[in-house]
Amino acid sequence: MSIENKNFRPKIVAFCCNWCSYAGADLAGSSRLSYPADVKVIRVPCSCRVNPMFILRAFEKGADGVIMCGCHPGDCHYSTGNYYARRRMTLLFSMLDYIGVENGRTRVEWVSAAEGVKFSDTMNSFVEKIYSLGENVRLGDLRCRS
Amino acid sequence: MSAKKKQAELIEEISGVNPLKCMKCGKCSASCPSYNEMDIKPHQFVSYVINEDVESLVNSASLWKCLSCFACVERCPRDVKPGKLIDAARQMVVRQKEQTYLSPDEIPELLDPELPQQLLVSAFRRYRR
Amino acid sequence: MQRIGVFVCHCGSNIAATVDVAKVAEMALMEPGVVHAEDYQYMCSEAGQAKIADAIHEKKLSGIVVCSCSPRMHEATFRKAAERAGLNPYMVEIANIREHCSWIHKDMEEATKKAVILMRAAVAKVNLNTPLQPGESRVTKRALIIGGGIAGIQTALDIADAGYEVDIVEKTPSIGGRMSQLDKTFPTLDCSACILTPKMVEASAHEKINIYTYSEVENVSGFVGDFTVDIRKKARSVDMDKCTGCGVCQEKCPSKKAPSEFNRGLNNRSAIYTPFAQAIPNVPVIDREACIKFKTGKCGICSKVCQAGAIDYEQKDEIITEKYGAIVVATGFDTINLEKYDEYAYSQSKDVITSLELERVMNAAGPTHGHLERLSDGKAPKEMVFIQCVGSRCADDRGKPYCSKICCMYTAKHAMLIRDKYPDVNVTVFYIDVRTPGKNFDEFYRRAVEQYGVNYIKGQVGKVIPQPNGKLLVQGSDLLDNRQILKEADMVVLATAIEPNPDVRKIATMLTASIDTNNFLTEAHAKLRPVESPTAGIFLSGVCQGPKDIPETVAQAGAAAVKAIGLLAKDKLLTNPCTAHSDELLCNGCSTCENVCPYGAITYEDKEVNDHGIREVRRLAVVNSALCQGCGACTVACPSGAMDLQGFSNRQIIAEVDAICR
Amino acid sequence: MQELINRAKELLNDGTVARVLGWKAGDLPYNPEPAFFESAESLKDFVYNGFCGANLSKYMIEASKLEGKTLVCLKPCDTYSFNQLIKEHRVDREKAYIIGVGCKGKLDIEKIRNQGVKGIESIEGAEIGDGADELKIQTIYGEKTVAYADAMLERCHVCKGKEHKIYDEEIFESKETKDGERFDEVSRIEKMSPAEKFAFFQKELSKCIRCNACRNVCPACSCRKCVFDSNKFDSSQKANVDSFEEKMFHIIRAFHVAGRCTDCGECSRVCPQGIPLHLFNRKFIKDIDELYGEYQAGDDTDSKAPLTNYTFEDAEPSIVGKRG
Amino acid sequence: MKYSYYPGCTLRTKAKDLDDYARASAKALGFELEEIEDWQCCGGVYPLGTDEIATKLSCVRALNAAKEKEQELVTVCSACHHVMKRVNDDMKNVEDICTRANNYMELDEPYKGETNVLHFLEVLRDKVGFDELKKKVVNPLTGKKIGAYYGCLLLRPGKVLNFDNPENPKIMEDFIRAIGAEPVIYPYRNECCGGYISLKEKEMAENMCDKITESAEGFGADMLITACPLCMYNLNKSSRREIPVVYFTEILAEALGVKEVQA
Repeated sequence: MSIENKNFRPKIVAFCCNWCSYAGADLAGSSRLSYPADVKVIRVPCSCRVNPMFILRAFEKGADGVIMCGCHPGDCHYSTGNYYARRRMTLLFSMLDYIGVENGRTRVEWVSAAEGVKFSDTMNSFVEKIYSLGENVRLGDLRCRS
Repeated sequence: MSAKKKQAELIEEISGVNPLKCMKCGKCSASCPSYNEMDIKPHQFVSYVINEDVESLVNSASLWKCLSCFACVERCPRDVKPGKLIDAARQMVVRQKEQTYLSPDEIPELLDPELPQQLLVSAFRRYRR
Repeated sequence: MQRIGVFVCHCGSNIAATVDVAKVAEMALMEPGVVHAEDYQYMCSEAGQAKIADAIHEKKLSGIVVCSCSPRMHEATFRKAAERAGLNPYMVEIANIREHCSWIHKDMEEATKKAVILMRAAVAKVNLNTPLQPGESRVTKRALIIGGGIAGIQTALDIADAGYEVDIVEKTPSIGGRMSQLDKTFPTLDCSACILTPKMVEASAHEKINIYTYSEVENVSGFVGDFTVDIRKKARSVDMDKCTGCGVCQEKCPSKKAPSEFNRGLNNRSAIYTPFAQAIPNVPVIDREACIKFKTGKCGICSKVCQAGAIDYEQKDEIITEKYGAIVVATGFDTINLEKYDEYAYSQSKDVITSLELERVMNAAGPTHGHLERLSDGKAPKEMVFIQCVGSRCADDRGKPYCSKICCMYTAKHAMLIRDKYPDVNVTVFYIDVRTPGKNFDEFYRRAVEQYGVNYIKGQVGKVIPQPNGKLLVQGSDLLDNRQILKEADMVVLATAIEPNPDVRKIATMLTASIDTNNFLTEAHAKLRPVESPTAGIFLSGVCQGPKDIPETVAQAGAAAVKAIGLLAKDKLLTNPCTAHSDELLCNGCSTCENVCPYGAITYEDKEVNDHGIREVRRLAVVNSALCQGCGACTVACPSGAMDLQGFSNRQIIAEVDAICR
Repeated sequence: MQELINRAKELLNDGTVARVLGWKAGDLPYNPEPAFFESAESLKDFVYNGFCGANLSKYMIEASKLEGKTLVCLKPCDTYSFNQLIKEHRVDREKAYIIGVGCKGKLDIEKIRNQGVKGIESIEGAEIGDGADELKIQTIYGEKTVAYADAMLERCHVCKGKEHKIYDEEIFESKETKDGERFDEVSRIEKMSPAEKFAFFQKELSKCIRCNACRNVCPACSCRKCVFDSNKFDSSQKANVDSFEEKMFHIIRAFHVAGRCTDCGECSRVCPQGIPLHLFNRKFIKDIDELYGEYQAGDDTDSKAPLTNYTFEDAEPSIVGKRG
Repeated sequence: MKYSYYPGCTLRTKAKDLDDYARASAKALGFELEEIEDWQCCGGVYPLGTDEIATKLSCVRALNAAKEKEQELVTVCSACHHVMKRVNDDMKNVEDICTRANNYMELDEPYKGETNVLHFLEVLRDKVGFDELKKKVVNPLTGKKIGAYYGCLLLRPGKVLNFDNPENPKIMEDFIRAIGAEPVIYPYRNECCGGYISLKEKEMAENMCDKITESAEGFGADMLITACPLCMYNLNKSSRREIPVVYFTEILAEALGVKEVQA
């Protein structure tokens, strides 16, 4: 297993909504709160723009973890977007868990524009989790041709 | 977890009440027909649970004065239901052996020929294990 | 294939100290579509922007990636720079290598690697960018105000003073709203009518304001800047032009048994009536349910006594269709129904009344002509008890979970007025908390206690017990003295919770304005956009948005007016081009997208399509780009992938994902 | 069955309907297939028996575009699909004359074969009028009997009920066939370790030949053009079979129909490889029931679907890890 | 119409009147009360801890017996009615209690709160109808001023019992009107009589009962009716006033002209 692989550097995709979480990530940056460079942020207008296909796509292309951040429920810039996102992600994550993909590889966190600390803490803990899980070998091909 | 905390959690579990919902309006105490007989008043029940002092609650006279008439339960605007808390406290007492408010010896003198079964049964449920 | 230029900013040493910017530029040249790459000290400076413009011209660039600070910082700057150089601004993407890279990483090699990946993702996205044009839509320079209370009147006056036409639609026969029912107002105790009536007159006399009373909004279509509204003018049975407002008809009307809405049903009115003496317009309406002529065909007295010949039994409802650029909702509130609070004996005793009823009792034009007396027997009370928070702050479905906000202050007002006018009447207030934030508010409440001797008891009342002798026994708590109180009272006044006018749900549906679980209209942003609905062009004024007192209502009414004026002042609206767009050939017409759109921007139309030679009429989703705000909820809900978001398309995001995971 | 044919003839003759959508006998006793009948005479081939498992709702999408009404035979479970299609504006209620046909459980030829019955010549006991207790099968090796329940499709063991959710008239009695719990199998998998789960699905899904039978039969998969066939989600040309959609096919498909799938079980019925595809859909249904309140797609035509709805207090996605 | 009938222990002994008159009236009104076999005492009070199961089982048995007969379950005693409805509510809505109770019961088919529990008064209101009852009255109690005494157990908790408005009930008043008498509405009609407290704290119960009877008399009541043997006992025993208290079934039987027949 790659857990022992010292050279393992995970690929981690973070979807951040433009209004809260992306701004929270910016704040983490301007506050110089570091987190591992393995995390790469993709900006979306709202967490409800994140299609489960994007997440599956990331895993298929070799991502080891995918995290989605949005405004706290109740604070969505578009009022209701994150409520839909919450249901979609809950069901998707549950399905991934069901087919045996380690639950730790997916996460949703609500990060406001003021929560730079939370953003950095979240990314640190998520990356740590992915390191502990090692390389993603299960979700490359769901049809599971070996 | 401390024993006190455990007791407080137990009482919340038995009663199904979340004492933190209370806004201290006092409508329970305003509704209680046994208010004047009670040492700890209905609106104070929640504080004893929150402060993890279930012992005082369990040893209070109020325990045996509450009629379970549900006036406080019906009217509580916060869905706290202090009557359920006191019921739960009473349960904690009667579930411990020997901890009963009514001993078999005192029953005969309390009886009167017209007394309905219902009274005895319900008193037993409340007073004894 | 795009021709992409990549510009890597040093940001002084902010980026360059941790990221090898030259290396990023060098790597960029290896990306597909990239024909130009350079790095520079400060890309956002004039010189930096000039470099971008030069490259656009020289290398005929079709797309730009700037590797710099956050797009939230300078995306607009670079887009404008590109636009000046003749490139569509939406062909510019930013790779955030400062906040998301150089500032949080220390190791140069690692940071450079990440910066390269972020650059690649941006390049991959730009490769799929298409030029976007903001749309334009026209603005009808006319505002509609729904509700003619103080909120609606104030908003109308402010908009009209700015020079725009305003229509007020009011459901009842007169404007004035709840405020016209109040006797005195806190914290100054001036008479409500004295400050409201001049505003009503001003509104009715204003050349830019047109008032439809006894009218309701029936249908709304269109969108920001261009709403079309149907207004139902209910048959008044009185000709507005002929009526002189002499009032003889009301005097002579033989049917005088209809409960007076204005006096909260505490007394009766005639079938032909104006709600109150200062009503505007001063033209009565016939309540057809109470009118003998309408019920039996006989009578017609009002018609006989009307010298102006204004009575018209044949009048019909009329539908007026009008266009508006902005709509302000000012539908106000009512008190909740008390049937679930029978422990307070409201339905059992006439002497238990709501605070709003007390306003009418205290008012000179009210059912008791302003004398404080019991409604059961007309006797003057000696003991009055006020109960606070009746139905407010309630966790179950009997009442409302929120604080009604105005009760603490009006109760202090009532208590003070009674103690002032009837010093021999004792006043007791049972309260849970006294909440008086506001200028001069706590001072006001303290005056009630200290100067007027109002007896405040902390504790709720459990039950009001009518006594055989006609008195009311109030059983309450005194939490501070830890005792249960039994107090005999002559009258009990309930500070009844307020709720949004029940009609607001219907109106919100027509406007596609969102509404919360308590039926209050939702604001676009709780903190930063408190007078706008998330639906563009809809503004909120007064209690329809949340409990508030008169000064707050007037302030918000003004704010709503300013927002509406800001919209009406524009000749055209530029719309955000990053909106959803449906591919007609893929659309199933299933309505899923419509169900998640918070703006009502998606409608369905039957359209003819040519699907690879097959011509047929299909039910298709159509996005109104003037309404769409670009959240993308619909794009994920769409099962066939027909719905996509411009500027953040599925393929663009997937290209970013691929670039990052490469 | 004759009763149904007679009624269909009546409706054709009096012009109420222009055609009949039902099942036509196949070349074998156990493979009837969906068919349109345009005339009274053509109804001679009409069959309705235990092997008429096919859900005809989806055919009504095309039939809704035709002139005149179509008589469609719907079993109780099919009516859910029809309702769902109405909700999604994919079929026109006015264009359908629905005969709710009774159902005594539908049969799975594989289950019969698995009991060692080979060389089938004829089958007795599968008619709707029969008691549905036992099948008498004439084979080239002689007569065999199989208990009806042992030959039933999986979905009939967890039947949603005998009620037609929508119909113009009803014909034939239905029989209660439910003898299992719908979510038992899902629960069993949920209890496995991640490695076991993965092994289970790897084994099942590796059988997939991407024939699209599941997608083609699914009434929820009614898109004019499937995302798997469009280039909306892929930046590259998708020539090779290892494309993204290819690899994630079943999970994406399940997600696309989540909240819309009525659990009609057609996907599993038609899979030539016998993959229990319903286990994906049912997992979503189970989660939706547990997290957002019980919801049965197709129960009605106007309720809000779980994925286009929300409450402020919805569970957070982290619940997935906490549930264990 | 046939209902399953759960009399409860008090009705077997001290409150025989309540039971006998109920049966006789039912017969006169054309419905039958079929007593459940081998019923056991409901316990008199709803089990106080939400975690108690064993104490709820006697009710579940009775409820299930009614379910098996596909009948609704009728009670007359306020206390049985109270306990029965609340246990049934648990079985219907509290999954944990339902599962655990069924684990004890070992029924062929688990009981999930399917039975509808009715108080005799609800049968009169919702099944027979007070208008219909009025037609069957042969001895209208004209001129009688009767106060209804509800007590707690019939009404609260309102959401579970769903019997009547707990703060301003009217079912008994409507009943009184139906049998030709005049109802007296007085505010203490839903206040507690002291309940079981009269066993040990006589004085408390006395104070409470006095308030009730004083209020009722103050508003002009000649007599009180109740559905609860314990209320009956307390009001008779603990109140220092003389106002007569009878079971509602007794005046019902009287109005229907079947009082003497059965007695």
